[in-house]
Amino acid sequence: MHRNPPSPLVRRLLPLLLFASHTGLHIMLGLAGWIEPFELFNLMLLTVGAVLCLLVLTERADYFMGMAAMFLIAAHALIGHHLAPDALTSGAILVVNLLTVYAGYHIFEALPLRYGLAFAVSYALLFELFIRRMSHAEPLFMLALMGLAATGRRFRMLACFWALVLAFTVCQPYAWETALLFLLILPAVFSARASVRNPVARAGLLAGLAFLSALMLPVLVLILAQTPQSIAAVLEAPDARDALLLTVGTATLATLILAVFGIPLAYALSRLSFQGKTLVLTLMDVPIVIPQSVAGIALLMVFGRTQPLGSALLNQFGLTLDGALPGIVLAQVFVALPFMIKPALAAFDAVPPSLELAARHLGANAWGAFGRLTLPLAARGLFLALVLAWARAAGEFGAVYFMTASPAVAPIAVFNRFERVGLTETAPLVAVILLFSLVLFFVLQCVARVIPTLHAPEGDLP
Amino acid sequence: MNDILSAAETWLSGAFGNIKLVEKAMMGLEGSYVELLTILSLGLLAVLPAIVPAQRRQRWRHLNQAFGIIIFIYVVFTCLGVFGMIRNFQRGLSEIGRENIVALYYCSVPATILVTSMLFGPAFCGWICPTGALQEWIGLLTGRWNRKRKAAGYPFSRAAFAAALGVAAIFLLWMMHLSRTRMFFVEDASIYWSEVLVLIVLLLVWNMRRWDRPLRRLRLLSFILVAAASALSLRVTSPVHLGFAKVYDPASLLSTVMVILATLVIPRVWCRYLCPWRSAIAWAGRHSVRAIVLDSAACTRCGICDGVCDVDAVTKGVIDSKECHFCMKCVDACPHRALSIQDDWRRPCA
Amino acid sequence: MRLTLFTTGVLLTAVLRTQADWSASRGSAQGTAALRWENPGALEEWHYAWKTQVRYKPGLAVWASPALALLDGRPVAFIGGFDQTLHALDLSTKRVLWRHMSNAGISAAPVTGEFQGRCIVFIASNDRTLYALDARTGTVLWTRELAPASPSLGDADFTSPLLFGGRLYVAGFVYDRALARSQQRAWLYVLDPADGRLLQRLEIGNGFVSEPVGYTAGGKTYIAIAARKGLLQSFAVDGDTPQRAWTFQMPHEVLGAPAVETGVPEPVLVLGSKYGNLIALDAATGRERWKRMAGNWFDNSACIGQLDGTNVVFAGSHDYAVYALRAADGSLLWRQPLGGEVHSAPAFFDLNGTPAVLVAALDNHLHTLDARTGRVLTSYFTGRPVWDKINKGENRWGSPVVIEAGPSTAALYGSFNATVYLLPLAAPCSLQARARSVRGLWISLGVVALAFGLTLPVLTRRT
Amino acid sequence: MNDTPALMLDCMLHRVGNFRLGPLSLVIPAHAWFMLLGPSGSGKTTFLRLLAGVIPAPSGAIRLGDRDLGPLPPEARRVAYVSQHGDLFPHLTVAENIAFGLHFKPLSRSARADQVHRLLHLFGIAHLASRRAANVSGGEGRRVAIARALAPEPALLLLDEPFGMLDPNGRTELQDCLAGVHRELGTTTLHVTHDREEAWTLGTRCGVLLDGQLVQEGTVERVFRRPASRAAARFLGALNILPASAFGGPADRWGMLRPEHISLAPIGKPGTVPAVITAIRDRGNLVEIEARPESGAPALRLHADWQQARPYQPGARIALHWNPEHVVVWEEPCHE
Repeated sequence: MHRNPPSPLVRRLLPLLLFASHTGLHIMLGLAGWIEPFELFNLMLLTVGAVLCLLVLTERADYFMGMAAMFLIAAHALIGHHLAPDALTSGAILVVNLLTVYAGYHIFEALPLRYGLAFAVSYALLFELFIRRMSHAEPLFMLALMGLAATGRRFRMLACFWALVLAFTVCQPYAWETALLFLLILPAVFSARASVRNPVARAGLLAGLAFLSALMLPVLVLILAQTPQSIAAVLEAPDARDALLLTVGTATLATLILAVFGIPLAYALSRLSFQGKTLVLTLMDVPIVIPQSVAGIALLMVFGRTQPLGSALLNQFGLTLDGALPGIVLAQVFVALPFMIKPALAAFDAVPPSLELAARHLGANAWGAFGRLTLPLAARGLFLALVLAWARAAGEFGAVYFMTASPAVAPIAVFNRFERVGLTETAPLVAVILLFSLVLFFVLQCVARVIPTLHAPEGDLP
Repeated sequence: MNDILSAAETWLSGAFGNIKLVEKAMMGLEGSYVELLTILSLGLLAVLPAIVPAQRRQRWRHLNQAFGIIIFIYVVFTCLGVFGMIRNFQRGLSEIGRENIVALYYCSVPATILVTSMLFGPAFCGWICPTGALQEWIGLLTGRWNRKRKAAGYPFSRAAFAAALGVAAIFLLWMMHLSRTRMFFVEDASIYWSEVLVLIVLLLVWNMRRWDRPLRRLRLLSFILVAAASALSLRVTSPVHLGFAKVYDPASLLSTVMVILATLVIPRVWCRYLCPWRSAIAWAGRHSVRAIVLDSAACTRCGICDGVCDVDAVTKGVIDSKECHFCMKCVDACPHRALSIQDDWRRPCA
Repeated sequence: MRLTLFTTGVLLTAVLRTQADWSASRGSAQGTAALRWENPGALEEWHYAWKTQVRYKPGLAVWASPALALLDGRPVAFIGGFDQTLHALDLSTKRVLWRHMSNAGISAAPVTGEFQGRCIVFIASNDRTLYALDARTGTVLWTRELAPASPSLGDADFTSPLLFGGRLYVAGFVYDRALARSQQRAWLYVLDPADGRLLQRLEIGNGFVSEPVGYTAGGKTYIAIAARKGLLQSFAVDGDTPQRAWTFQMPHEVLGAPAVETGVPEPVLVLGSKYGNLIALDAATGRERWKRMAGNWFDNSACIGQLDGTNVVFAGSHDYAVYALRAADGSLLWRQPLGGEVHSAPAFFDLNGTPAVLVAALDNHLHTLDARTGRVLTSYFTGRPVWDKINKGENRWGSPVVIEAGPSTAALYGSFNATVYLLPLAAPCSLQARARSVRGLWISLGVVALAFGLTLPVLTRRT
Repeated sequence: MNDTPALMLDCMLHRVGNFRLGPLSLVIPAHAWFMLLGPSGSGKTTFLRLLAGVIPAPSGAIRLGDRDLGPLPPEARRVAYVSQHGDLFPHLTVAENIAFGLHFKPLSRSARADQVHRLLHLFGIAHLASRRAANVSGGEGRRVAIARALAPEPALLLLDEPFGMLDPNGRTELQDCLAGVHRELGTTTLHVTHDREEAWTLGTRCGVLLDGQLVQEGTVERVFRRPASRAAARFLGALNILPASAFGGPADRWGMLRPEHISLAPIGKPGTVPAVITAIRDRGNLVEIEARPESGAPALRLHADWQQARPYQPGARIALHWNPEHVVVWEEPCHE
């Protein structure tokens, strides 16, 4: 983009013409009552125009910039106050427009054409967005133009700028959340590198991250909406605290039960083949397949205190399930079962039987080989299975609700609170649960990294 | 064609539906000239460094700083306080689409500062910032002594250490007084920042060469803390906003005095180690179009530029863009004209 | 049938016993803003946030002070906000009785009053209209547009009404772009509370004005009203038309309304100014009795409470402190600094046997102070302000009010975060803030020093 | 070392589907390195697994010294088995891998450490001791696997193609290493492979397993010099498997003459066979010459060193000479 220098005649003529038309229109429009001819602001603009004209003629100012400034000044002086709400606003927009022209001119001149086009399109879009769509949001328009001028010369910065603009206008109710997500996505997309240029993969990354962000939005919204005080208040409320403690306790108990019975079963399924193995594997999925409420009813049909088995348990062992703590654990065990068995099975499958055999040849008996070899090797998988099962047990609502609605575990407490006092009061409790889970997951991920795997850690290669 | 346009129109109005939240859309800026003056004056002040003649640049700069102080005290006082600007930026962004004027009001100062820094270099620090000007001018009192100390490689001196201990003692006594006279909250961050300032001064006077560079990283920590506090809606008070806030705030007065005392011992101590905005401006400045460029053929490595720099951003002509305040003292001091200010629109992002 | 009749009878008597006390903006001329509830039931903590679907996202609503009333023996609060709506909240059952929407933001407190056997809520909205609503149902009894519509009108600001001596007084100021700055006029309107007929209109200044305060002094009744620009005027209202009794020019702008002693033969009228001094005048003659300086300006009205038989003036100042001064001579009883500018008018009440003062400060807290010593009893976090310290919203701050009910004494406060808080003051409350003692300050300083020391190795590691 | 027993198999038989392994009768003397050669699918690995106790043998007896291994579970057999893949435990370090088998023996901690230390040095892998087993290279992995197998001092070591998938240099190094270890420890070893070179380098005794049958057993030299059948000879890579008449033997039998036993002689010398060179192939360290006797018999292949072969070109006439004693003739009918 190199402009051709205009011929000397045009160089002389154009600024004069521009200034003459400014003055002429100023007089004519002043006579017609369109503008105040003797208003200080308008006179000031006229003077500045004259000074600029002189500067351009004596070649002390850049020709293009000087002409552009003169044109902008004339336009704003003559019609600006009718487009903008008042003269002051028009003046402010004039200043920002001058900045935009300055930046735009240099971008057109110094950078490849696509940058200039992106700049121009951005300007048009900002105009559309702030002046037309938002019906004269001049203050924002000015802010945005300043941002555009500062970021227009790098696509990466421009993308960040647009991310902010869109987050704070179009995505307005969730401005901060979307801004956060955009600013997570953009660096990822811009820093993505492949050995061979691969636009398909990049588009896939962009689309995938956008999709993921949309899913993550509610979580972010929920967390960002809370103040530390409201969260502290929730933690101090006895009902919420009891519910949280109860959830942690029962879910841990349920996970322990599942570990004791599920891990051996998973090992057996992994190492043995027997008749009806497929059936057993299918049965594992039942708690996933059936709705939670159905699971609750089903459990109640058998373990309810009026039902034969439930009453037998009550009479023989004094054990009540429904409406009591064991009921919660039972329901949680039921729904978390597949989340325990399936990953555990996968973990055991990942340990080759030949390794066990090698251990046997080295003198380990079957128990020793399991304890010293298979268990440590499957540990990470088993750990994740435990975490999944725990999370599922702690998060169970339907089945637990039918078995034991009170004392309430956290999901039920959330529901009760929502029923009683509505969304605003419930949000902090939910945020606390969410934060707790996120922190827990983070810690567990860190723990899981320490547990050895079958695969070599990367930094330790010979 | 018209069908397509109207379909696009319909889609757009659906997609941009949220924008209709604007309530006082037609309200002009009449009566809220403050925001506009902010933008205009800050913009002007930021452009000035490029316009003023090189002969008397430093005198112009001091004039600019004086204007900066006036602007910040009489025009934009409510947006101010170095911490308040971060908080208000956040608040202003939150107001977009609801109260656009308020949004502009809160965002104008920080946005102008960042934008001018990205275009014209981090000149805000050296040419406008009233806190910087205050420190620079106070620092003139002990400037000769500090320059000598700097030339000697910052030796550990008993006198300086005694002075620092004196600063610490004043801080403690003042705290004793304050703790009896008013209630303190977590939000009264200025006292914590001044406390850290006192500790920094002690550490630096003990061994400046060892601690100077590492401690500068505290700026980022400072920024993160203030941003986090603003996200948590804690109304942290800022250390040196005394003159600008029109509010009687004893904690702020204390910290202002602490900064003034500390800057006698170490020039520009607040900017160097604690100013949260400095990290943002340095980031913007590294992406800036304008930069001070060294002509290494002309440079004789004489080290004169090192001596004039208040913030130790130059070493033998090489400028650390993270530290540079764009005061251009080094440009003016160079006897060989090896340093020059250049605009480069293709400059890659650092 | 008989039961129904009986119940109706009981209800009717209950209605008739509605506290007539709250016919001024802070309950009475003394501005104590406390309503006594004689047969208290339980008052639970309540955070009431309402989101209009139409105009605003929740958040940007500066709530004015609430008004209280006892309806059917239960405390009910009325509060309006910049969401343009007046809310009637049943505090004991935590239910919204009704809402009424006007056409502009409401920045003044409503006033409840008993008139012709029914309990009425009067509210002046910034749509230049005065509304009279039935307190129990929210039915509009009448409306009166106070300033005629004109294309040149700018923002309007109407004050709390005052139901006094069978007449309704309300002041207001509407900026008229067609007029020069010196020609702007504020008016005091006198209306008939029965049908809203405008009886009279008096010019009272050329800017914002405070709400009118009615009092008796020397056997005569007066209305006092302070203009923002500092002109304090008093009108004698015994006759058919208010007669200007005296005027007093305050040394600087005034942000609150006057507070007047009641039940004493020569009451004082107290008003603070932006000059930072609190001036007490003789309410009957307007002569200055005493004046006292604070560290910064007074943001709001003072309140006068009776402490062990003597009247004491409580006022919060912009210098973060609350002042307690003897009404008779202005001698300082105590001064208690808080964590932020005290922007609210204090409420004076009896906290389960202890006289106490409740103020809201810009440190985002409500503070309960012991009225005798000024010691901070408890602080309550009332949320993040969405609109603090901005010049444009500063002309009237909302203040808390109190339901005095022994162990279930509770404060009601419309916070800047668009939530109305009902907070039990004598019982545990989830918003109770941690006490910040002098020792706490030193400990936190130690923690900061420790953290700084711990940061050092991290800082040096990568060099 | 003295208690190392011999392995005795008696009519051991194993059937999987149509495949039949055995009946095998075999004695491997103590301290021997027995190479079991056989092509893929001949049942070598199955044989090892039978011995290791992974699969129980349905009939016949397996005795290690005076112990009958038949009913014992793998861990009680004192038989170490190193599979083709090594099967290192990836989560343990090399030293921990080696020590693994020692945990099941009543040893003191220091004795255990001594044993590990000794093996690490014996196999020259002391520098790897603290590295994760998942991160060692192929050749190192084999060493670790064998060291680990030897750590509990087994009575019998079973190696299943330990040099598979190693590059030639690594293979040579590992062979030398194993030879040294065997000299040091003297563990009776049964080494299964299909590589004839290994048998020469390492083995003291050798057997050939074809289609589940042990067709020949004896010292390595004997097996290679005098294969028991044409199939065995073919597997062992023998050249010049021809009707015996080609070597002057009986016409209806198959015979074999190893190329190194054929030598070049001056033309016309009595007792030689005149022939014409049909091809010369340079095999690197020696030259293979293919020559067709002028009698019209099938072409014979012989090995000559490079110096010897230089004067000859294809088509040149030469004379071949061999000692008739070296001709192997099998009782297999040959129908020409």
